[in-house]
Order: sequence, then C-alpha cells, then structure tokens
Amino acid sequence: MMGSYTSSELMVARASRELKDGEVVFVGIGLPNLACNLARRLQAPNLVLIYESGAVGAVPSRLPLSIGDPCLVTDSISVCSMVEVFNYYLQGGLIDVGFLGGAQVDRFGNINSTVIGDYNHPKVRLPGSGGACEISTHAKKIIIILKQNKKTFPEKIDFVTSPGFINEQNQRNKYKMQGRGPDLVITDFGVYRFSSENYTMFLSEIHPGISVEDVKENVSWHIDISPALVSTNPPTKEELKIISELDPERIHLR
Amino acid sequence: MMGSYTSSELMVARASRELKDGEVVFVGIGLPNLACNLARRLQAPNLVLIYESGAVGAVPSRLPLSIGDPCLVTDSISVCSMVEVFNYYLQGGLIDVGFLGGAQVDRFGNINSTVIGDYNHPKVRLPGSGGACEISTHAKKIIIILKQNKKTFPEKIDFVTSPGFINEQNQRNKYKMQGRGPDLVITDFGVYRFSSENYTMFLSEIHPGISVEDVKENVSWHIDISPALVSTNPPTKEELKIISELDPERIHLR
Amino acid sequence: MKNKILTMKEAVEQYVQDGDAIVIEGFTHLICFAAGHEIIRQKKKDLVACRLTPDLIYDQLIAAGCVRKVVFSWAGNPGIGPLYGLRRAVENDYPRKVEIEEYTHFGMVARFIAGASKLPFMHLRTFSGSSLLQKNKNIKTIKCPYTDEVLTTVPALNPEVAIIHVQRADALGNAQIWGLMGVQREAAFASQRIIIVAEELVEKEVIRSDPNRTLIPGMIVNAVVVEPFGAHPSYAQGYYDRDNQFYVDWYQVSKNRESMERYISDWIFGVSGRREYQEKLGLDTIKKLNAKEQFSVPVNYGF
Amino acid sequence: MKNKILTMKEAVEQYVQDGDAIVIEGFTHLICFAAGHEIIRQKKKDLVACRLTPDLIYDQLIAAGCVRKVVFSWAGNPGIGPLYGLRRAVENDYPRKVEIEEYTHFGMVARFIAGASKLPFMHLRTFSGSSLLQKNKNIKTIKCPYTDEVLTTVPALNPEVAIIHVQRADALGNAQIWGLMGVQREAAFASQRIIIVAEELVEKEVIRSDPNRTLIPGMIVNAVVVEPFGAHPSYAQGYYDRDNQFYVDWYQVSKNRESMERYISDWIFGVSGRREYQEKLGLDTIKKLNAKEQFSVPVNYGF
Repeated sequence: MMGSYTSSELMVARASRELKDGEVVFVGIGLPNLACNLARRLQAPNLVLIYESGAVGAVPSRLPLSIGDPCLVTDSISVCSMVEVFNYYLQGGLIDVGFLGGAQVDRFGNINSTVIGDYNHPKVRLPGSGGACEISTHAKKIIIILKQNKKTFPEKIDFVTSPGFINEQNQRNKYKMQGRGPDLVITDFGVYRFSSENYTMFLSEIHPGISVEDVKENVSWHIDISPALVSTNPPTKEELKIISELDPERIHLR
Repeated sequence: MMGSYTSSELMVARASRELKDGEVVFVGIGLPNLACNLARRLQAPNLVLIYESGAVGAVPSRLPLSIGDPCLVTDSISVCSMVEVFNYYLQGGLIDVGFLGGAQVDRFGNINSTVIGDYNHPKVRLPGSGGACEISTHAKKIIIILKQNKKTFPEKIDFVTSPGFINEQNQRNKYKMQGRGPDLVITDFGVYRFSSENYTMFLSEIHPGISVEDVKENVSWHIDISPALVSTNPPTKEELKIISELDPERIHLR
Repeated sequence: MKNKILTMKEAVEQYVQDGDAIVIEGFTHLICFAAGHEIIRQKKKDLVACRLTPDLIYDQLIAAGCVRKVVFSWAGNPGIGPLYGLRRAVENDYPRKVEIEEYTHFGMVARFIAGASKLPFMHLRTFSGSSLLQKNKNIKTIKCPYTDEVLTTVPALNPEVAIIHVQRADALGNAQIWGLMGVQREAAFASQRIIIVAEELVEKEVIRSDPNRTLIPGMIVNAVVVEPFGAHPSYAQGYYDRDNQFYVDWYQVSKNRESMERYISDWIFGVSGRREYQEKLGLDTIKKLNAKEQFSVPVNYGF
Repeated sequence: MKNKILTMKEAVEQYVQDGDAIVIEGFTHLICFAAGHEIIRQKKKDLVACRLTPDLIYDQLIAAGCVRKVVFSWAGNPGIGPLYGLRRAVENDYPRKVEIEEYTHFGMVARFIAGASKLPFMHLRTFSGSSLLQKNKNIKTIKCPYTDEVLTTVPALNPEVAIIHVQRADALGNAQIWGLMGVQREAAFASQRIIIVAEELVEKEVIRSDPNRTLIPGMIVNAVVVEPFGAHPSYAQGYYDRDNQFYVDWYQVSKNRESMERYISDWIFGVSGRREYQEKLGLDTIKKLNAKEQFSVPVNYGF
C-alpha cells in the first residue's frame, strides 16, 4: 500500500499510460490485461487487444482469469487460429506493444520464466515460454511488468526465455529481430529504461514513497540512475475507480 | 458417335467405374466432374469430391462450369482455404484419386498443359499447371483423360507440366513422391495402362468399333498392345441416362 | 477509429501506383472486376499483376496496357478456353510486351503464405520432375536439417497492393467472407496496402456477432469501398450467381482484338463506375443472377 | 458411409495404445477432460503427451502415471499457479520419471503445421537469443536459399492419436468449432488416428448449412464420441462457461500429493464416465455454468 493505492494499481496505471489510441497490443493476463482495459476506458478507446489464444479486438465484459476466457471471444472483431496469431500477426509484424512478465529479468531486459536453478535438475520449474519468446522477438515495443527484489533482478538469470537486448552490444540486429526490444520495465519500485549506448537498464522514474536506496537494495547489480530521474505520477482517482471496476474482487491487485 | 453413344459418354462411363465408394477424389471440371457425379449416383454414393477451390464433399446441384462454381459450396461438407487444400489435403496425402487432362501426354504419362512450342516463344500458350503438378505428385492414383491423336500423343512433349513416371526408370521414387503415378489413361480410342517394368504406356482396353490399327495411327510412338487386350464395356443405358441428366445441354459432351 | 470508406475512384487513386505489384485475389469467387475496371479507367501503368488465375479481369488489364508482368499459376477462361488478351501480349507483344513468371497453384499459395508470415521463403513438395523447375529460376531447393531430404522452395510474395472483395465489412475494414476463400487471407496479410471492397457495409455489431467469420481484420486495411455487384461477372455467394454466360461469351469477345477493345471502350471507359455499369447491364440480367436464400444455422457465442 | 459413433470407453480402447504419442488439443477452450479421464481409467501407459499447454488434464494424466514424456510450450494453471503433478514428476520423479521436450507456443504451432502438411520441418523466427536453442537439440537452423538469412527450424510433430473436442459434429465426424480454435485443425491433420468428441450430435444438414465452419472433415476421423459437458472444467463456447472456480481450487487440490490422488480416485476412478461425473458435480454447478444466448447473424449460402 502506498498512500491510498497499492503498488499494483500504480503499476497498472503507469503501464496503461504508455498505450496510444489505435495501437495493437498483445495482451497477457493479470496486470497487463488491467492496464490495457484501463487505457481503453481512457485515452485509447480504439486500442486493439490481441490475445495469443486467437481473439483479436477483444472487448472483455468481465475480468478474464485466463488468456482463453470465453469473454474474450464474445463480441470480438475476429477469432483466428494460433497459426495465424503467430505467423501473420506476431511474425507478420502487426503488433505495436507486447507485455511480458517473468520470474527474473536481467540488466539487458532478458527474461526468465522457465526455470530456477539448473534446467535439467530444476529447483523450481516454471511454466516456460508460451508465446513470450516470440512476443519479445516480434512486438515493436516491449513493456515488462514484474515485482522487484534482489531475486527477480539477479546478476545473471538462470535461463533466457525471452531475449531482451541479450548483451551490451544489443544482439537483436544480429538475429534480425523486427521488434526493437524492451522499452520500459515497470516494477513496484519504479520505471526503468535502457541506455541506447550499452543497452543496460537504468532507473528513469521512481514511485512516490520509494527512495533510491530502496531501489538499489532490490537490484543485484549496480543499477544506474537517470540524471533526469522523475517521480512517477500516482494513479488518478479516475484511474483507480476504473481499475477497481475492472477487478472488483482484486484478483490481480493483491 | 459410336453406336448410340458418343466417345465422351464412353470416356465418362469408363472413368466413373474406376471410383470406389468412400474414396476421396480431386475433381476437375468437364469429363472428370461428370465421371465423379455419375459414380456418386451408382456404385459410390459416398464418394467425397474435393475441388482445388476449397470445396470438400461437394454435392453440385447443377453442372458446374468452373471449378469454383457456387453450386460446389452450397450444402458441401467443408469449405477451406487453398492453404489447407494444398498443404493438408493434397500434400497431406488424403487424396485417393486425381483426374488430369492436358494437351499432350507422353509414353510415361507425363502431361503438358503449359505450352506448345518453345516456352519463351510459344506457338500456343496454354493455361499452365494450376494444381495439376501437385495433383500428379500427391494423389495416390492418377487417371488421365484426353482425346487422342498423333499430336496429343507425341514422341516427346514440349513441356512437362505434371510428371507421370518421368522416364523408364520411374523417377517418382527419387523425388519421394507419395502418389503412385498414372494408373490409366482414358481416351476416345481405348484405355491405357503402364508397364511395371519400363513404366511405358500400353493399350489395355479398346473401345467398341475401334481397331488396333486406328490406335496405332493415333500415337506417335510404337505403342505396346496388351496380350490380354479386352474390349471396353460400352456405357449402359442407366449410365447414359444419368450422364444426360448431369449435362443436359451437352456442354462437356461435345 | 477512423472510418475508412472511400469511393472506388478515390481508393485506386490513393493506393494503386504505376509500377506496383498488385493482387486482386479471389478463386472464381469474389473477383473484384469493379477495381480492375477503375484501374483501367485511371490508366495505371507497368503493374506487376499477381494472381493464381489471371481470369478475365487480368485479361482486360493486359489488353488495356496496364500490365508489364503477370505472376500466376493458371491462365485461362475456366471451362471455356484461353485468355486471348494475355496470349496476344505473350505471343505478339500486343499492346505491349508482357513478361510472365509462372508457378503452380501450390507454388503461388506457398509464396503468399511466406509473404503473410514475413518469411523469406516457403518449402513444399511440388515442381520436382516438372519443366517449371528449369524455366523459373525463382524455384530453388533446400535440404531438410532433420532428414536430409531435398525440398523445393519458392520466395515470399509481398505485393504493394491487395484488393480483396468481400461479402460484408464494417467501416473500419473488418471483413467477412464465406463460401470459397481461395488465398485471400494470405494475399491480404502479405501486402503492404489493402483495399477491401464490400458487397454490403454492415454495422460493427454484425461483424462482432460472428468473429470466426472475419477473414481480414480492419487493422491491416487502408480503405473500404462499398460496391454492390462489384464482382460481376464473378460472383458473391449469397448475393448473386456467377454470370457463366458472360464467361462463355468472352470467348468470342476476346478472341478478336477489335471486339475486345470495343468491350473495354464501351463497358469500362464508357461508364463512370459500377452504378452505370449496372444500369448498362440491365435489370433483367441482374435479377436473373440474384441469389436464392439458404441460410446457415446460427451458432451461440454466449458463455 | 459408416456411422462412426462410439462410447468414450470404446473409442479410447480402440484408438489409444500404450506408448502412443497423443495430443488432446484445445487452447483453454474445448479441452477434452472426458477423454483424459477415460485414459486414466483404462490405465494407459508410457504416453508421450503433446500439447501447447499441458493444463490440468495433463497434470492429472501425469499424476496417474500414464505419461512418460511431455512435449509442450507452457506448463501452468493459467492465471493461478504451477502444475504440481507435472512438477512432482519433473522435480522428484513421482509417481514416475517424466521426460520433457520443450518449445515455445510458436514452435509447437509450427511443429503441427509441418506435421499436418507432411513436411519434415517448419522454419520460423523465434528461439534466437533464447536458452531453449541450447537445451532442445530438436531446434535447428536453416539458411534461406534466397537471402542467405539463417532461420530456426522445428521438426514435424505427427502424433499417433489426436482427441479433439468440438461443439457439434455429425455421425461421420464432420466437426465444427467456433470461438477459440487454437491449433486443433493442425493437430488433427497431423495425427494418424483422430477421435472427435462432440458436445452435440447434429444431422449432416446442420453441418452442410455452414460448410465454412467445419474445422475437421469426417474423412480423417476414426471415431465420434458424443459427450455433453465433456470439456468441464474447460468450456465450450455457446454451451457452458469455464469453471474458473475449479481451476482456482485445483491449486490446493494438486499442491498436496495425497489430495490430488484422492481427487483422481474419487472423480475419475470413482465414476464410470461423464454421466456419473455430471451427477456427482451436481445440477447447481452445471446450471451456473450454462451459457447465455448470443447468436451469430446467419449468412446466405444460396446462389
């Protein structure tokens, strides 16, 4: 809780402000779904929501628990097979913004959502890529959302599920990835961006009530701080009202 | 005209007898379409007709002028895109019988429907392959239907549009074609099959009223005659009746 | 979102440029003659005309001198005979030299799949043993990294413009097709600019009542033209039948150079657009082609 | 043609064999729990269980000891947590060692496309820069013969059996799906034997009234099982909603080995089939999940 809102609400509100009207967004469940639907209710009524399940232009009438909820189908613009989702929409280069989460992110925006520990003898086996690897490869712009601590921001991640910039040389061009890579990382501490010189994460906005020391204590590497560091605008009353309408039982706002 | 039926009617009747109930047939327009619909009315009520336009299980209520006639869609079992027709049905190996015609056929069952003369300076430019090359590659069994004369049965065809056995070694295995190649050739003179030794056409049935001399005069190479040569069974009254119902204006029976 | 409705004249002016690779797809069904005629009226030049089956509409574009190259897999008047316009161009360079680049249907389909998927090529099993393999240098081979098997390949096809005729669309270009779908979806996704031509403009609620029917999403569409009867003499399932007589008659019309040019002059340059074309065609023909009713059993999208 | 209707018991007996590679597809939608339960009841062994999202049904198959290997791309309880049955097998070899072979969604989709197209491989743009490329030796690369670009590849996936749950089918197995279609078409065409499980058996006239809706043609189908409510706790658009509470509760049920085994004993071995499962579930739950009505606007197939 930060004042009269939770860090999840702040993350949702901050993410939603990144979305422009008419953009095509590849949506995941949870906070990204809330962010997209918040944006639809505010500055981006014509945001096109695409779910990897095949629903295009979804207008969910309730909070979807899963990415394949029936409410994403009813009244959507188009439902297509996953062949088309991945070949024509994602690889086809039609996605403006993709949201990704994960268990770990490193300084280059590479994400692990596969395994903690050794791949063959895992300490914790996580779900794996799903469509995350291809979202990170093909969406023009990536927004990463996750809760932050030393474990989720480790010196080295155990597995690269979804490539960010890969290393300080930005290997994306080598692999001819059409997506530009991670644009920002939104956590419960602040908002991070990436240097265009060494493709390394730096703190760009800091959430109200959080100190730079707090941030540093919750990153495993030496995190750069923007000289132009600003304070994240807190969620407005209107944003908070809509968010609570979108998730009345606070399933994703824990 | 041969007695009380035309050579086209004989060709249609003869072809239709090759079709077994439940088989999946890739149908072309003209005589093959008549043969398939004749078979559906007689021994093969459950013949599944597939047209390259994407109509599967078509039950045409009128004579289709083209392979994409609306009557092939109405009441069909499935309509799919051409992506599926070619990838999943044809290349997928689901087609039992494919019909092919053409301007020229050689002794190995290779067919030309592309060009008479030089490819770059054609004497006559024909339509080209369409789906014929892939039908000849993938359908388990091929039935060739065409009118016969020295020009349509030349020593060497000007262009191989649809490979038959290619040469006396049967090159189909080299190319790993799943289709077994041409099974029979039905003309207005007789029915031809292929030797399992040198993959060369031989006369297997001769139509009523046609002499072996007639046949030889209408093939450009020295045609082998089966020692077990039989006379083609003429169309029955029932077959003729159905054929005339299928093409009342005799559009394809000229 | 922006309403994308334009007249055919505006859409062709804005989105079809001289020298463009263009695809007016539709396998027998939903061939957009209205767009082809407008392209002729606007005297577009040097087009690379891509289509599985050039059909009468490309025959007309070629005879009118709009085309410098045809990329195709079957060039004929289905069930009737040759395309004489194309033949005069290929055999006698009349009215201008026209190059051809030839595939099979599967080859063209695979090119559009690769194009729509933004892959540089697609592999397939066809062409082996055929003469096309020698005549078309764009057909190559590749070795499977698992089985060492050699497969043939075709390069992606990514036209500048796709013109897709559909039964119904909303003002944003969300477009639904039923009946034969050919390779329209892939042709649209493969292209850089997309014009949707609709028999019927519908409210978005109609589209959203049956999202599985949407073949092309508005997000990739640049313009929506509402042009009832715009596919004649081709057809639109549920709207009007194919004008088979027109195709039969085309044999004679096109066989002779002068009569084909007269057709172009009378029926294309002689009218301002589809409304006048329809008037010229006459109510009797239109009525005769009117579709009978045979509706689908609806499905429930509720939850 | 032969009526292909079998009971679920008969279909699984006849078409699922020990050691088979099997796919019960369905992306959230139309996951055939009824078939999974019957496979468990018949104590099938050593299955290679292929599916993009193993979901609760594969979690149960694994916990029941039916599976020797899982081929997948996302293994979790969507929106809730992990699949504990799978985790116990992978992390502790309980109840038996289970191998995993892992891709991304796109990788699995491409494997099914290749399988359905009888191509040995498919190329795609993903995996580059990811650790999967090192961990899964089945992911290889190929050089484009046109651009020299290097693309990643996956091998075809051709399971022995596909089980596809659909909304409606006729007795020959002509099957229609609306709403999310996942990769069911490709999974079916890629497989050697296909069992269709239908919410509703319809006359062939219903299918033929809307042929564009047919996802799987009867010609490739071996058996049709009519099993209303057979996808619960997954859902069937237009028939019943997803039982989200079941998925939420599964977290606790499956977290503990004993309670998961009790579930299997009570709800799978404790019933003879779907009818008894429904009775045990109770009318209240079933009623609560009943779909509301929201019908598609019909289209005209006449000409």
